[in-house]
Amino acid sequence: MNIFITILKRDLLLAIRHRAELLNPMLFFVLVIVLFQLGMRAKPAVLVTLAPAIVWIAALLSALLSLDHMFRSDMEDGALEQMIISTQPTSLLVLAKILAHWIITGLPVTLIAPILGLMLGLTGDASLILFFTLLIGTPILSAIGSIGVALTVGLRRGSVLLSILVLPLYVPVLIFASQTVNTFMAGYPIFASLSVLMAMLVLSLSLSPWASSAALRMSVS
Amino acid sequence: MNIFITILKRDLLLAIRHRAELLNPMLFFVLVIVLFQLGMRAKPAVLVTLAPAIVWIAALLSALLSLDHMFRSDMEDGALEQMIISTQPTSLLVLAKILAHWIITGLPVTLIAPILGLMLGLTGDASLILFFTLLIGTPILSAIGSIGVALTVGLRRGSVLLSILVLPLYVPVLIFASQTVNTFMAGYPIFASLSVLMAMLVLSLSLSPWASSAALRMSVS
Amino acid sequence: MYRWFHQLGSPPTFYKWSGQWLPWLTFVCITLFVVGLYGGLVYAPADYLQKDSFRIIYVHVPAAWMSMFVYVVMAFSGAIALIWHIKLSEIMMLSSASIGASFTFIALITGSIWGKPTWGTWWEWGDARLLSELLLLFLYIGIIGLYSAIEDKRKAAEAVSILALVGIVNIPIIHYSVIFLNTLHQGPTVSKFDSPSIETSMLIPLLIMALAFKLFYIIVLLMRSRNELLWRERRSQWVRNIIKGTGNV
Amino acid sequence: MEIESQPYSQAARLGAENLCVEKQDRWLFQNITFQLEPGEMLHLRGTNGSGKTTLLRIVCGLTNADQGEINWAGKSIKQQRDEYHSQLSYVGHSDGIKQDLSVTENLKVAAVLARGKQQTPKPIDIDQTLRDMGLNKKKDTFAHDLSAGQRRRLALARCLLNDTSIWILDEPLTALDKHGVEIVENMISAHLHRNGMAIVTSHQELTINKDRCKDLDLS
Amino acid sequence: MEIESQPYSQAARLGAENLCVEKQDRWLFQNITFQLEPGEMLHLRGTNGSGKTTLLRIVCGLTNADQGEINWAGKSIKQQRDEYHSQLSYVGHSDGIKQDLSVTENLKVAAVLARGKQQTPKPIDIDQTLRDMGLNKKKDTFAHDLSAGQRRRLALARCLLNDTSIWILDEPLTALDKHGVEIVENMISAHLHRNGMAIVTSHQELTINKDRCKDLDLS
Ligand code: HEM
Ligand SMILES: Nc1ncnc2c1ncn2[C@@H]1O[C@H](COP(=O)(O)OP(=O)(O)OP(=O)(O)O)[C@@H](O)[C@H]1O
Ligand SMILES: Nc1ncnc2c1ncn2[C@@H]1O[C@H](COP(=O)(O)OP(=O)(O)OP(=O)(O)O)[C@@H](O)[C@H]1O
Ligand SMILES: [Mg+2]
Ligand SMILES: [Mg+2]
Repeated sequence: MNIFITILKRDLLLAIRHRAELLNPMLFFVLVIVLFQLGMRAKPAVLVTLAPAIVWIAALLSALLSLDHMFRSDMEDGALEQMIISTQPTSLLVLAKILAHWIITGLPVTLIAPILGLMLGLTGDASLILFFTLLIGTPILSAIGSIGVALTVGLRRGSVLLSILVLPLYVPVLIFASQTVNTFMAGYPIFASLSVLMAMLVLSLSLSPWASSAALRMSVS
Repeated sequence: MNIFITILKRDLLLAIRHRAELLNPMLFFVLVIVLFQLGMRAKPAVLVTLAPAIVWIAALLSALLSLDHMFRSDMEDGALEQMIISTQPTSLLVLAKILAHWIITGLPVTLIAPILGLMLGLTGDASLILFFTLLIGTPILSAIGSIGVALTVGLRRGSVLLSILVLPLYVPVLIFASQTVNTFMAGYPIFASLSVLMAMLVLSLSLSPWASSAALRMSVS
Repeated sequence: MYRWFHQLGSPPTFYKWSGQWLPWLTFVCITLFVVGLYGGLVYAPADYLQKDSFRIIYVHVPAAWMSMFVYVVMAFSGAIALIWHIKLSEIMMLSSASIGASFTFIALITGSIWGKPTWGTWWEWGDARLLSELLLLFLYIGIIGLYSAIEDKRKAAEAVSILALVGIVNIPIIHYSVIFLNTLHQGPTVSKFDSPSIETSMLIPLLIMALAFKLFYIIVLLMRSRNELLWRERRSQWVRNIIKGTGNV
Repeated sequence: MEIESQPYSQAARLGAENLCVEKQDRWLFQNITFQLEPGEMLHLRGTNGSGKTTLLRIVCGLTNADQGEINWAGKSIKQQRDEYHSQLSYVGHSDGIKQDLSVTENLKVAAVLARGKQQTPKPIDIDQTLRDMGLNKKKDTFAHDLSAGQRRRLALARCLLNDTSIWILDEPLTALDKHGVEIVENMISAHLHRNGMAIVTSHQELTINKDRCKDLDLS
Repeated sequence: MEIESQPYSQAARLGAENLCVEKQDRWLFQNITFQLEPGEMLHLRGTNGSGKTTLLRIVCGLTNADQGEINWAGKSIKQQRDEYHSQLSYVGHSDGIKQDLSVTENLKVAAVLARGKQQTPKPIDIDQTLRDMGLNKKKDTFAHDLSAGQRRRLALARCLLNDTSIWILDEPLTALDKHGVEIVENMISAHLHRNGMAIVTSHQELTINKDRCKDLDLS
């Protein structure tokens, strides 16, 4: 566990050192949503139905944009080699990095989402459900994303290839989550879809560290 | 001019070397549009009115995502220093890099947009207008973007900060361009808004090389 | 079992074995295609609702089935390559990717060609099945893209195996989402072609075509694998023997 | 210099058998074989591009050779990754330093990675190591403000701190001034004296006791 | 080795006057003054972190000193950036090589950057330069497949090809084998012989004619 905490602390420290980083996923998120509003100029009635999707797409893009940082800088300065030849299981390191990535990008977005939901015209309850889907869903994005980054980090300019790899894996999360909010707004029970999301979370958190660490070994060699 | 062509060729060559790269902004663009559809599941009637905005936001994000490559790798391996101490005016180099960035990201997106427009339910004429706004508008994105990258390239993890700097400058382009298409679809003349776009293009292409090269000198020192 | 596996996994044996089988397979495959196409395009009666446009089913459905089947094959051989380091299954996986992508592409194209007369639109965004097929295409593209982007091909193969495995976890998820979403939102189309029980005279050619497609896949797979195998082993003795035209494999 | 002086408890013989590596259809090197006993150093020589870095990465288990194996304590390292890595420190061309952490923070992370379940290093250890490497004045400087030579010293400090019996050093003298070179030489000598092992590439000569030093020339 | 041998036409005196640089409220160095005539070399010495790299970057005009100025041909370089830069080649710690271009492509781009309006280098020039640097077999290799020493040679090849009278080299001998060191020494000697100037940092000794060599110690 010592190592888990050390790497977690290290990654958070590195993020805080560039103070702007801490704020940025959130700011980016807000900006994307504002862009939608500006570009679309949709009527409030239409907007409400689109709101969950807009928020979720913004969250997804925000995660995607910051994904590349997860391993690339460690790769470039040789820190990744050092991690791989360390005594510690690489998958534990990866898990720490996934958690750090989530704290830096997913958590702020999750926290601010209900407010944006209200701004887009959602009811208080619907905003709360939106919040819960993000709370369960954003860690999945970080976990699945780690596999994509680990696979592409050896390439010098892999960040766009990364999107192609990761987006198809993100789509189910997006669909289920925005569907959940819509279902709720339509007045149906959402227990089933929330439990599917939970299952995805458990699955991705338990499998992706292994896949990522295998991919990392490959990328470094 | 020799130098302009050399740098242009070099950047395109670097992009082609990762063959996937050439295809990717386009693919990314398609993916973003698909995401929208998935998340929203909007009705065709609603979709048509949103189409120009969706295409434009996707183009904007696609430009934004690839912006960071413009100078960062040159910074990291010292090639930027070499450019600055070269005999050639830095602004000419920057102009070549802007053009290269546009050819790699803006042009493919522009070319594929009419087809996507049709898929989203636009009429043939409206798709054509969409194409023209992209043709005029995407170079503006590359030009303005270059200033943002030049300012942030000295920071180690500036890519999210970059979005924050650049997005507000992109907003006017987005608004005018999607407005143009909407105006056209509503049956009004669009000459005025197209000429505003043209003016933006001329302005950004003539000013941004200077601003960027000053910013680069600052970033390197 | 393991020994048999291992022996077949040895390149020269595989090369010899596949060389013997290929002509037979090709023969059977062509026969099936001829029979199936005749049955489908000529023998089967025209649908009373869709007229002759339904006949595209004989390409669309087999291609759609194959697109998923190939992915599963690919992921399994990827797993075998990762765990037991059997070169041959690595090659199988790599050769499968572009074949699978082609099947997916064909399913999408024929589907939307079919959609135009039946649904009146090329593409229906709301439908989960179309969507999952599109995502499958993206998965394939991702795999091919990753393979071509990594220069060291041994590393690339490893990377692709991992990706294929991860992708397969995604397939049941996509599948579930189809069922799940449709119970909520009555999909406007899916019910249309799921329920009608198909007439035997239409079904049999369809099954024959499906078999023909499967054989076609196996044939292309074998040919591509042999090709790749020769290239990879180009410096080993048995390949040299083949090139020289002397000696047995 | 005060470096710990008890012999390493886990020192064991390290060897390579018939290593072959191929790059673009040509052999980079073939049939490289060596044996290293505790207390010995291998000076790897060779012209530029002869494959020294490649060989070192194979010894670390970072890359695989096309043929051949690395053995440690009588077994292939692939069968005992974790034990082997717990005895290994590697300093390569790229030094694994985080630019945005201070010198001390960098060392702390490195130590936890290397030691794992054992305790984290005491502040005294880190201070001592920094003093040994002549970095004591830069304790709280961010790594990106260090000069090239200072950065190299920081990378090398890991070996001292980690207390491992196998050191793999790729051109450790790069960018070091005369005093720095001396520090590294003393550091290696003391390490060998404690029954440690080292594999070092360097185009400059190292003044190390010849008895303990084997040579291998790749060119 | 066949290096061009006509003297440089634009060689002129290069000097620094009272350079002072401050880092975090302390002087890194103060009042550095030197004069370099055509045909002379300055060997910059100093311990790790004494400010050599910083000084070189100031001489190149990449950074500004807190006080003092660099003069060339009697004028401050700030007033004549373009002429000055057309006479300057700089090889720093990071070598400005694009990993995704082949060796030849890298050189071509570098040459156009340096020569500008004059013609692009003929293929023969590039071949000759590569042969001089011992890279002729790697002509079409991608730079990221080069070894550390080969990469250094490629960076140094720029100086030969660019045909400039001022060379600023930061630790040119890093990662070079014995043969490589010889090549660089001959290269510099020939350059001085043609009335060129060089400012070089190196912790190793350079065997260059002592008459042409000035020393400056920063530590
Ligand atoms: C772009 C449009 C389309 C796509 C991407 C598509 C995709 C697919 C896929 C993936 C399957 C295999 C499903 C499975 O085995 O689970 C399938 C089966 C099938 N499709 Fe399509 N399809 C499209 C359009 C159509 C249209 C327009 C029709 C006819 C109205 C149609 C009729 C069928 C039928 C009858 C099956 C077999 C169903 C079964 O296995 O029970 N498809 N399609
Ligand atoms: N993908 C590749 N294609 C062709 N050649 C390659 C490839 N990768 C590496 N090489 C060659 O293999 C050699 C790698 O050598 P390595 O980096 O191990 O050298 P080294 O002995 O450490 O040299 P140096 O003293 O310069 O550090 C180089 O000659 C390089 O050109
Ligand atoms: N922002 C900063 N804050 C504090 N100190 C700094 C900062 N930037 C640089 N320094 C210090 O200034 C010096 C920079 O030295 P420089 O890189 O010029 O050294 P050098 O003589 O080239 O050394 P080497 O031989 O190691 O290459 C170092 O001592 C470094 O710690
Ligand atoms: Mg090396
Ligand atoms: Mg220096």
